[in-house]
Amino acid sequence: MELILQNIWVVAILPLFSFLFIIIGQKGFVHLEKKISMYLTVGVTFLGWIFSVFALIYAIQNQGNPFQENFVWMYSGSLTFSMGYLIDELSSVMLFMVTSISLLIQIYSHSYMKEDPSYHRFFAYLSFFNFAMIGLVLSSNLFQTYIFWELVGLASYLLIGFWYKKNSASKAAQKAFLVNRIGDFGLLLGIMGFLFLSYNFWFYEADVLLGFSSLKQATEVALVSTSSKGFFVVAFLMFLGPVAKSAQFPLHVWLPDAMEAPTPVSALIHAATMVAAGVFLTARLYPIFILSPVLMQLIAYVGAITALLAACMALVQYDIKKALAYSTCSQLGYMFLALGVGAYSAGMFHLLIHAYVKALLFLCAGAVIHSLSSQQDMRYMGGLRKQMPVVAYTYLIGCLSLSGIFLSGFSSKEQILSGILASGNMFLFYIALFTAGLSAFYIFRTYFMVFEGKYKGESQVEPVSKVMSVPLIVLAVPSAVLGVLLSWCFDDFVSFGFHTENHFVFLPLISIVIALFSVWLASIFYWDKKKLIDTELVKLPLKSLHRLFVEKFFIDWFYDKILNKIYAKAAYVLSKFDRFVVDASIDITFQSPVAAGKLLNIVQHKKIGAYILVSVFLLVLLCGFIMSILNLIV
Amino acid sequence: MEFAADIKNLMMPEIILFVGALLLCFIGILTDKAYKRVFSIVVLMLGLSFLMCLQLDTDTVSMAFGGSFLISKFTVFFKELILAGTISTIFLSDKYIKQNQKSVAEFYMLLFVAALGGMILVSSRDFITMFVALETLSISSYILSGFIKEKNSQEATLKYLVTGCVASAVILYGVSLLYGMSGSLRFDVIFAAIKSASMFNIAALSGTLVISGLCFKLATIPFYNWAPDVYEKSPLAVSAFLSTVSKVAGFGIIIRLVSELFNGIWILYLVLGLIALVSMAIGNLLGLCEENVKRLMAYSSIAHAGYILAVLALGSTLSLSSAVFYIITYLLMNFAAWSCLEVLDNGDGVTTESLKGLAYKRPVLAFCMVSAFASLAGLPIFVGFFSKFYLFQAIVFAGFLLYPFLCFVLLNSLIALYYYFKVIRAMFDEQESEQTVFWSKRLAVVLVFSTVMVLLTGIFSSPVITYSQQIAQSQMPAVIQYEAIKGTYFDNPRPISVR
Amino acid sequence: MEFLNSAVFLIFAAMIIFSSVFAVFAHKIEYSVLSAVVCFLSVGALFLTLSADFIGASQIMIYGVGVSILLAFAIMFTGKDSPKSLYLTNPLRVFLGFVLVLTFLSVLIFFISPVLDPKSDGAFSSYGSFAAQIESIRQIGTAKFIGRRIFCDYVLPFELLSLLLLAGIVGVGYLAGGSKKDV
Amino acid sequence: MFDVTLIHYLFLSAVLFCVGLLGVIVSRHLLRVLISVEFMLNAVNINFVAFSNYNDLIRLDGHIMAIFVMAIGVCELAIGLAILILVFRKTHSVDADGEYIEEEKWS
Repeated sequence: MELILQNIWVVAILPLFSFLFIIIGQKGFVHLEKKISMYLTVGVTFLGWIFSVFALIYAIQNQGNPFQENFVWMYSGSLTFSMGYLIDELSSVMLFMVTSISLLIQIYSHSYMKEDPSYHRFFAYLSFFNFAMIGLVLSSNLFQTYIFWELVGLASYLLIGFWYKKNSASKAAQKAFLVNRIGDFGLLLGIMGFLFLSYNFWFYEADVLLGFSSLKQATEVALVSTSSKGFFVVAFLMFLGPVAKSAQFPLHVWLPDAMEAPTPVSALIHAATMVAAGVFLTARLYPIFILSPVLMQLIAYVGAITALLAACMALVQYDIKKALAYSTCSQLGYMFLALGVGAYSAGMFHLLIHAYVKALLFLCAGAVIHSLSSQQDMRYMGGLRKQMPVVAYTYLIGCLSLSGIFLSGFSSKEQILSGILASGNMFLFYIALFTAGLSAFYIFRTYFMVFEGKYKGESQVEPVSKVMSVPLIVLAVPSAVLGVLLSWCFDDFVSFGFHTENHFVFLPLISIVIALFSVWLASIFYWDKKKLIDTELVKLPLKSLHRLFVEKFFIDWFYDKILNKIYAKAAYVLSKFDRFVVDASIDITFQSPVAAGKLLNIVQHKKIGAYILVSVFLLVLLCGFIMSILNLIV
Repeated sequence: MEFAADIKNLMMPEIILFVGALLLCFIGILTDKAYKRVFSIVVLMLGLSFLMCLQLDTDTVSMAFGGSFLISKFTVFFKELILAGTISTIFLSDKYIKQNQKSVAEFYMLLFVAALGGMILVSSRDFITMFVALETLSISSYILSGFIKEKNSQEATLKYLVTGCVASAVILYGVSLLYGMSGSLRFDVIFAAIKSASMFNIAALSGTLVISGLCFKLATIPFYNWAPDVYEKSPLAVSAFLSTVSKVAGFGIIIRLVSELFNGIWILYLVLGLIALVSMAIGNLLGLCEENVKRLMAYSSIAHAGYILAVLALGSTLSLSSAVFYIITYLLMNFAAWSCLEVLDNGDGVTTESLKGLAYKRPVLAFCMVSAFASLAGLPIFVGFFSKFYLFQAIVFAGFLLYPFLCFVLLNSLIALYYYFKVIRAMFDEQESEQTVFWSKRLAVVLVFSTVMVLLTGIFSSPVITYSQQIAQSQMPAVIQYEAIKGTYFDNPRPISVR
Repeated sequence: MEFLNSAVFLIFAAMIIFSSVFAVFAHKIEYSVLSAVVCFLSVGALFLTLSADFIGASQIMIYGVGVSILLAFAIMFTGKDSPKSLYLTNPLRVFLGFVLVLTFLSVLIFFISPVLDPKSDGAFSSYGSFAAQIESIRQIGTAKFIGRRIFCDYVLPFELLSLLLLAGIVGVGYLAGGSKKDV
Repeated sequence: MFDVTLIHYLFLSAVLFCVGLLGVIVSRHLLRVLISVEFMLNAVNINFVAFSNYNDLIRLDGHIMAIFVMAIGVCELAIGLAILILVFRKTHSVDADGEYIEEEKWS
């Protein structure tokens, strides 16, 4: 046990090696046998999964007694930056989740990407993502977290722009990268500010710089050294990182566009793991955030707004992946809402359940898209239940779970709702309840449009391969039962020192009733209608609302038009400045060394006597230097 | 008896090399066909010598030959570096040896003699030993650099020789003045004489002369001119040897001289700083217009020696440790680069033109090359970044008065980026040019080992920096903390503790 | 005696300087070598005035005999080249060389000249004691003492020197011995 | 006349050293370059022996150094001559600024 835990860094390092191996041998030895990169990636991830099981067992056995090991990575003056790994309840759960989902998705991708010419590159990137994500989960201090945070962003960028020849894909990748930069920059500033505030603690008392295990004491030190406003600013900056990475309002705009990536990537990175890293980091930084009540309120409201807006936008999407992406946004908002009102373990529980459910849904969507030869528009689907029953039933399980009807999602959602209720903020509670209804509506909307009714598309429906359906079935199991199994004990396992005990008797009943009502409503609108109901919906007084949803609340428009205009003006001025001042000066500064080098090259004339002449000149220079100094000083 | 025991205990590495050199001399006389067998003997001997270095007791400072030979942690460390570099050179010279099988024993013998000279140089404690060891290193380097007889490499060798002779005459002039002041050639006696007698000026002059002359070994100003020609024309393994092992020996003796002998002459730190600044500027500027990669390596090595001297000029433990770290990493990076070039060199030299399209044709080799050059340029995740980082850090911690100095060094490393990137960019050029490559197992060993080390120490640099801190600490009693702001530079120098 | 001492010094100093300058600026390389030999011999003689009998003798033997023969052989090898074309380099470099070397000389003299000042004690002062040994040196010469010193204290550089000379022989043999292809 | 003291020897050696340095810079004949180097070494030897005579007649370090300098100087000279002969064989010239070294003529 000890041995395994001590060597758990292998889990993070091995994917890096497999990445390097595949990238280097991409055109050489790997190319000979196509499956070699898949076997390598999957094997490494499988190993990681086994390790994660042990880590989980350790964490269950030793609650409140995390295992951590650190080594010095570099010295910077009086500070030493460490690298290390920390295995506690949170990270072991995350590690298990990440490795298991990514294992299944990698198996799935083999079938999905079979015909793609860049098969090896895909697996190399997946390995790289695994390296970064596992490193992020295991990291023992904030500094290391930041490094892997950036690496995860890089992996996401690479994978969104995987089909980089497609214009939209490369644009989406850029957008994701740019939006994430805002958050990352905020996070970096926040970390630096926090380090600055609690410098004395890290310098004199802690052994690991910015270590998570001593974050609590450091926060107390930081609180003493500044006003509550200053502390809020630092914590807010740190919170910007999770906001961007988890696609929360107002930085959520990148996530729907990120669906340009291959579907397995959407499932793995932009639904299950990476976007959840924001929630994970918020949970890690909980000792800091919880001491700033204003920020906690902010987190809750950001979560609530995102949950509501994203759910509304998901109502009107015709692209199946985009609908799921908005759903992801919405669910992540739910988690932030939970964290914001103090329902720590409920939020993490929802994170776990949602990861499996959303991975399942995405993989099903991917299977549908794959067999309809890349058709993503739901208006050209329908009635696929008969052609692909496995996909349909697993998707149904996912839908039920997500909308909180008895399956896993029910327990996590119910915990969140009761947590909000316990906090006493009824406004947020109503929003959450309303959003729960909306989510049941939109997810069954997709189900009905895709799997029920008649087939409206033109292309041939290809059967789903077995390699694809196995991960679906495997994922359906935790999606269905995990919540029920864990609902009684997760609260004790992953918690932040307090529990939300208040169980309102009618709450489960209310939420289930609302969900069932929504499903019924969705079935009215979307089940087996010959012509699309939306056209009629538009004629209703809801027209303007519909427009609002379709236009994504004009957020993208706002960014595009307003910001772009201001930005373009500024950029124009700056470009002039750039051309006539910066460029010119750079040209001069660049040309001058080159000219100096050429001049020196003339002196470098390759003759013995001249060499010695130069040497004597320099010697005389040195002697003159010491003479001048001596005459001045002595 | 004690004398013999001393020698046996303390000088085993040198004795092995001595015996090896004699043996190789006989082999060279007796037979011309020793190519295959002699390699293993040579590597075995060097390895044995390395092991002997490792088992030396370095916790205490000990001496042999009446105090003219010093064994301390610091000197033994430099000996290990020299031996490791020599072993790498021997692996690297495989291609040359295959082409000139008849002169293999002579070649190895001269390498042995040069390494022996370097080893005795770093642990010498009087000027006679130092001078003889220095000349041993130099003269065998002269011969080695002219070892290709078929091509026009002799002019370069002659330049090297004449420059070297002038440099050693300059050193000797400085030494003679020191001798005149103190009446002895022993470091400790001269140190005491400098302290007691009020001959600061002449000590400063002679120190400047000695250090300038030793800069010939480092290829920094005033004697830097020979480096490009010699690196270009001599066998590539010899260029690698000159740019690494011979420099390491030079650094070893300069650090020891500055810390043990010229301890009280603060002006020499300024001289070192000036030498560093000018030589990094010259190296980097000359590198800008260079197309031949071997010559480029020479300019780069001039600049790198400048960086190391710059950090030595600060004279604190921190700076010494970062200098030691820089030397270690410099060795690794240079061997990575040279072994790539050796693989690529088809006899006409490697130019940026001939590197075009390498990344597409031979990605592995290009990867090694990129990592070596990016590391030399000081980019992150490669070890060169950390050596630069610690260098800048040492300068920052030396006080805000040195910020202009820091800016200059930063500017220089920025300029240097350009020519390293020129090489890297050429490899990714779409136009492909013909490249014939040469692989051999021995060459691949150096290439893979140094590249892996460059990457590995780039990610985990802390063990190496901890080790170099220990080395610096062991030399610390002789190094004076540089207190730039107070102005009381070296009022209380501590003489080295000798048992 | 005093007069003789200074006269001898002056004569040899003048010979050294003149012959060395002539060796550098002579039109023909033969003259140059000859005057260099004169210079070496004068230096040897100068050593004798400094009660350095062993060094003086070595100087005369090594430089006056060995080196001059070596140089003579070198001239014989390379004598076909017309000597007049190889006189001096281009005037600019000669001028710059003069300027720089004179500057360097003045720097050296600037630093050395405090020795002239009789008040500067300590640095270059004589030891005074050990009169007996100095007396014996004056009588039987320095060879015995030098030998003892070399074989006791400086045996390490001596041994290293032997290896160095061996390496030099091997190297010269390899370099000048004609490439093995030709044979 | 005057008293011959240490300083005279030092001046003499400084002058000889600089003449050697000048010779290295201005000579075109390679042989002369090598001879000039020997002048420099001889100058240093004068320094050593003079200092030894005035300062250190007990341990004779200067004398020993002079012997080593002589040996090594001759060794360097021999190697220089060997290379010179090699150069001569290739190019039939012993010009230090020769055209064979490079085409560009720098004044």
